[in-house]
Amino acid sequence: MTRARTLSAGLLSAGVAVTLALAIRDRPRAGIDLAATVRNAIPDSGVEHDITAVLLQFRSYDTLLEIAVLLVAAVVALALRDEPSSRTVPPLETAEDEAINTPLLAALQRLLLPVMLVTAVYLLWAGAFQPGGAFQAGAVLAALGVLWRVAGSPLGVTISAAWRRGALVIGFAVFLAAGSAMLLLGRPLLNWPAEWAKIIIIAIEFVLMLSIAVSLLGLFASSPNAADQQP
Amino acid sequence: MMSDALRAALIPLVIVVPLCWAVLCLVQPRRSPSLLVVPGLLLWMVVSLALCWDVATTGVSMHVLGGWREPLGIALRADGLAAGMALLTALIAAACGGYRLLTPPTADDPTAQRWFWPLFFMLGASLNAVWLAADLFNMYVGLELLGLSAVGLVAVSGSDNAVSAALRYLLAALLGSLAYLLGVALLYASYGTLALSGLAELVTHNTTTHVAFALITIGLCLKTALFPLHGWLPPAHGVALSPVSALLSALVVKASFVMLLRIWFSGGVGLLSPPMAQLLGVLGAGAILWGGWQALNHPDLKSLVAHSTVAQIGYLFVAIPLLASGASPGLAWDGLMLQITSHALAKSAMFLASGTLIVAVGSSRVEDLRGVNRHMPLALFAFGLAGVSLMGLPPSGGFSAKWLLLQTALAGGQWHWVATLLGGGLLTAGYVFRVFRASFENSSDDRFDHTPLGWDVLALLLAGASILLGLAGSAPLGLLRTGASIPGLIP
Amino acid sequence: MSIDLWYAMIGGLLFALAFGAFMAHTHLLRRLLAFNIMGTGCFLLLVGLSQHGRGPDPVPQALVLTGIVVAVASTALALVLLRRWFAATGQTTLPEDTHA
Amino acid sequence: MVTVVFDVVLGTGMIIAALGALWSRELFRAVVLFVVFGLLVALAWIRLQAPDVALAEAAIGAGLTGALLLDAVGHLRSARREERE
Repeated sequence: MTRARTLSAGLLSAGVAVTLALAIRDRPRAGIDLAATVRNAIPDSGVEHDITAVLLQFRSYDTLLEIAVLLVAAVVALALRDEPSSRTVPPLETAEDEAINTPLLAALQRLLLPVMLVTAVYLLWAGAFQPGGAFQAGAVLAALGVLWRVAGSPLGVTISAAWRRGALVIGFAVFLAAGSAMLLLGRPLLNWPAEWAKIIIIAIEFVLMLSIAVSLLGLFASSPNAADQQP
Repeated sequence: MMSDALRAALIPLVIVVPLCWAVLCLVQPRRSPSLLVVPGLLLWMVVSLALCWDVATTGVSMHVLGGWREPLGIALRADGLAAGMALLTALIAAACGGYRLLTPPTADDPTAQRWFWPLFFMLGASLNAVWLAADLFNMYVGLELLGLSAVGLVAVSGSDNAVSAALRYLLAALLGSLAYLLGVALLYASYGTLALSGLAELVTHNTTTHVAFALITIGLCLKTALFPLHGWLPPAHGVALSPVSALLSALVVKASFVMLLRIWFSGGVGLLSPPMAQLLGVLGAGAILWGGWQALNHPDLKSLVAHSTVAQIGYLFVAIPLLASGASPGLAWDGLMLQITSHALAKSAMFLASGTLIVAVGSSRVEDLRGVNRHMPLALFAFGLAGVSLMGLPPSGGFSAKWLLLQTALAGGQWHWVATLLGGGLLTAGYVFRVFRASFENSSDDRFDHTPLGWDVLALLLAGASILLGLAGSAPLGLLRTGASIPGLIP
Repeated sequence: MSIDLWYAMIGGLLFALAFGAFMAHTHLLRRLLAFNIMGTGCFLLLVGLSQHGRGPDPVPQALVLTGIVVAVASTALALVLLRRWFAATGQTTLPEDTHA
Repeated sequence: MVTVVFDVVLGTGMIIAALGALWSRELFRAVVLFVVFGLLVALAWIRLQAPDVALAEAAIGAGLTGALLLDAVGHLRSARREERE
């Protein structure tokens, strides 16, 4: 890092800070009260929790594309892992790795596993009424997977590549299929029939949780080096 | 006769069809790809054609996603620009997909084939999502999907250079989207809506709004690779697989530019001040000259073509002050639309032809093209036709584009753009002829690899379409004017 | 000053600081750290400034949830590429920045 | 009053943690500070009455991103160590 680079970065940073400060100070307070609009529309949405309603009803199309983003990232990660690199650094058993494989961790893991599973399912279920939902539940499941992987699979279960790919894609595929099915019924894309909205949303959240967990875990586990450690 | 339900479904179908094929290609990778991919490309084309037909005959239409109206929900808006770009996307994607399908299998193919197609269809879907978007945050998500798919496609070609180019591309894309998102945050905090149409009604002149638009503009210019923010483009477009380079240069950089057009002219109506417009134009002029000069001097063929993209993007930005001046907005709009479309066709043709030449010669250096004229006449002809359009020689689409822009500049008394447009044409001629001079040099070396005839046909079709735009431009221009929101423009 | 405005200002400051670091660093991992902090700053500004004087608003909160997932996907993708690049060349910076 | 002090302390803490994450000489330390930063931000989200975001920030922003980055730092380090030997 050269002095000139640091200096110009500092100047840029200061410039951005001042500009943003001015922008925040002079913010006009015109416009729409969208929060009130959301509140009024909640009864029609089929879910009680406002954020879930925004994510899976009002702006569900954004969420669909967001899951696509996650899927793309996971696909690229898998693609780069598959390809044989020209000069791969050999896998190493580092000091940190050894330290991690302790009986303590294994015990912790055995204890945490059911707790985290329950937490994930609770978060998913809670999402319809209160904070929680597919993303948080998926992240907890992914964390579970990370823990599982770091200490070696305690249950001796390994999942085949085809299954993993299926789990990766199922959230997006179900979401897309359900949304497109509405087109066949002559409705707009992602326009759930009111009486079915709740059940559809919960079903989608469930598969989304699975796929989010598998994608996040896949991103974690599919670095080129980590691939070498897997059977 | 189309039923009303089908007509209403056309807008989302343009996005849903490629999304479905992305999923299908992901879960069924072992199948021979053509069986799956070709029907997908055809269906995609049919849906895009139907959408164009619908917009051309009945005008702008909206699709209210989820049945939730703006500002609560998100709508897709199919105007002429969106429908036209969707059709262009389908055409170029079909050509690039066909080129890829005709590529003879090589050692690294199983993995490359398997992961290429899901990303390819995701890229197509995200392009269509951006063309049809009418919501600031939805545009952000669409742009991120586009960026990550594009980076992925650059990376899957697998070489070390591809990885570093993909990383550089990714960093630029991420920085660009963050600047954009920060601008959107300021706008939402100010006006409480994300819908472009809603914003247009509320927006006023104040510091926050100006800062927001500046951030959005900087972010999108970085993503469009406007000089001097273009550094990431030549490595990424130069190192990717040729059909990927073609898609990136023809369409992906245009996505952020179209967003910029929509945000300035549909969202922030009346906000674009003349000095700001002139600044964008000056940067565009810089791009034309700098990109042209770099292309003139680069030893590598695909990097030459990539630098040519930097230069041709400059023309898009030169059109902005011409549009904003309002002297003859119809001419400026038509010129800009022709520049977008004819460059997309010509540049994809040029990348496909370059890819063919590189495979035949076995080297990517321009000077190694010696003697290629006798062995690869069709590929070279396609390259030349595309070059004619890029230079702006009659009767090509590129000529009409530059001619219209020139006329607007003269009509508005903006003489300084005239010199830039002419200088840019000369530089383009320079780098195209550089390739030809190298190709026509005699060589005793006869060791050229065989390439599929289909490759040449696809490149020729695209280059021919780019020329044809100059001869029969009125129908597409009529479509592209539908619903355009430029002050003073008569649709 | 409301709580919302306070955190919006913190968000703006975080964005500016992290942006400086993003431009100054060449080490790719450090640039990713900076990118993530910039993103967080942006999210805080979005929610804080939107809620300032208006009360809790689920829309920007939902947008931030989307943004967080997009950010982690981008970070993870960048890390995969970075590891690949490191495995191939032993470098943690991009070739253009090595001599800068 | 107490909450005002809390907000001031939390905001300052976020800035300090961010500065540490951005400018620590040692990369490992920078990433650990990033995780700390993420947890502080999760608290800020609660103050902004955004418990959903707080959960996501703690689980994804701090937790998962932190794990990813730590994993990468460990990888870079171990490879470096190997080179030296």
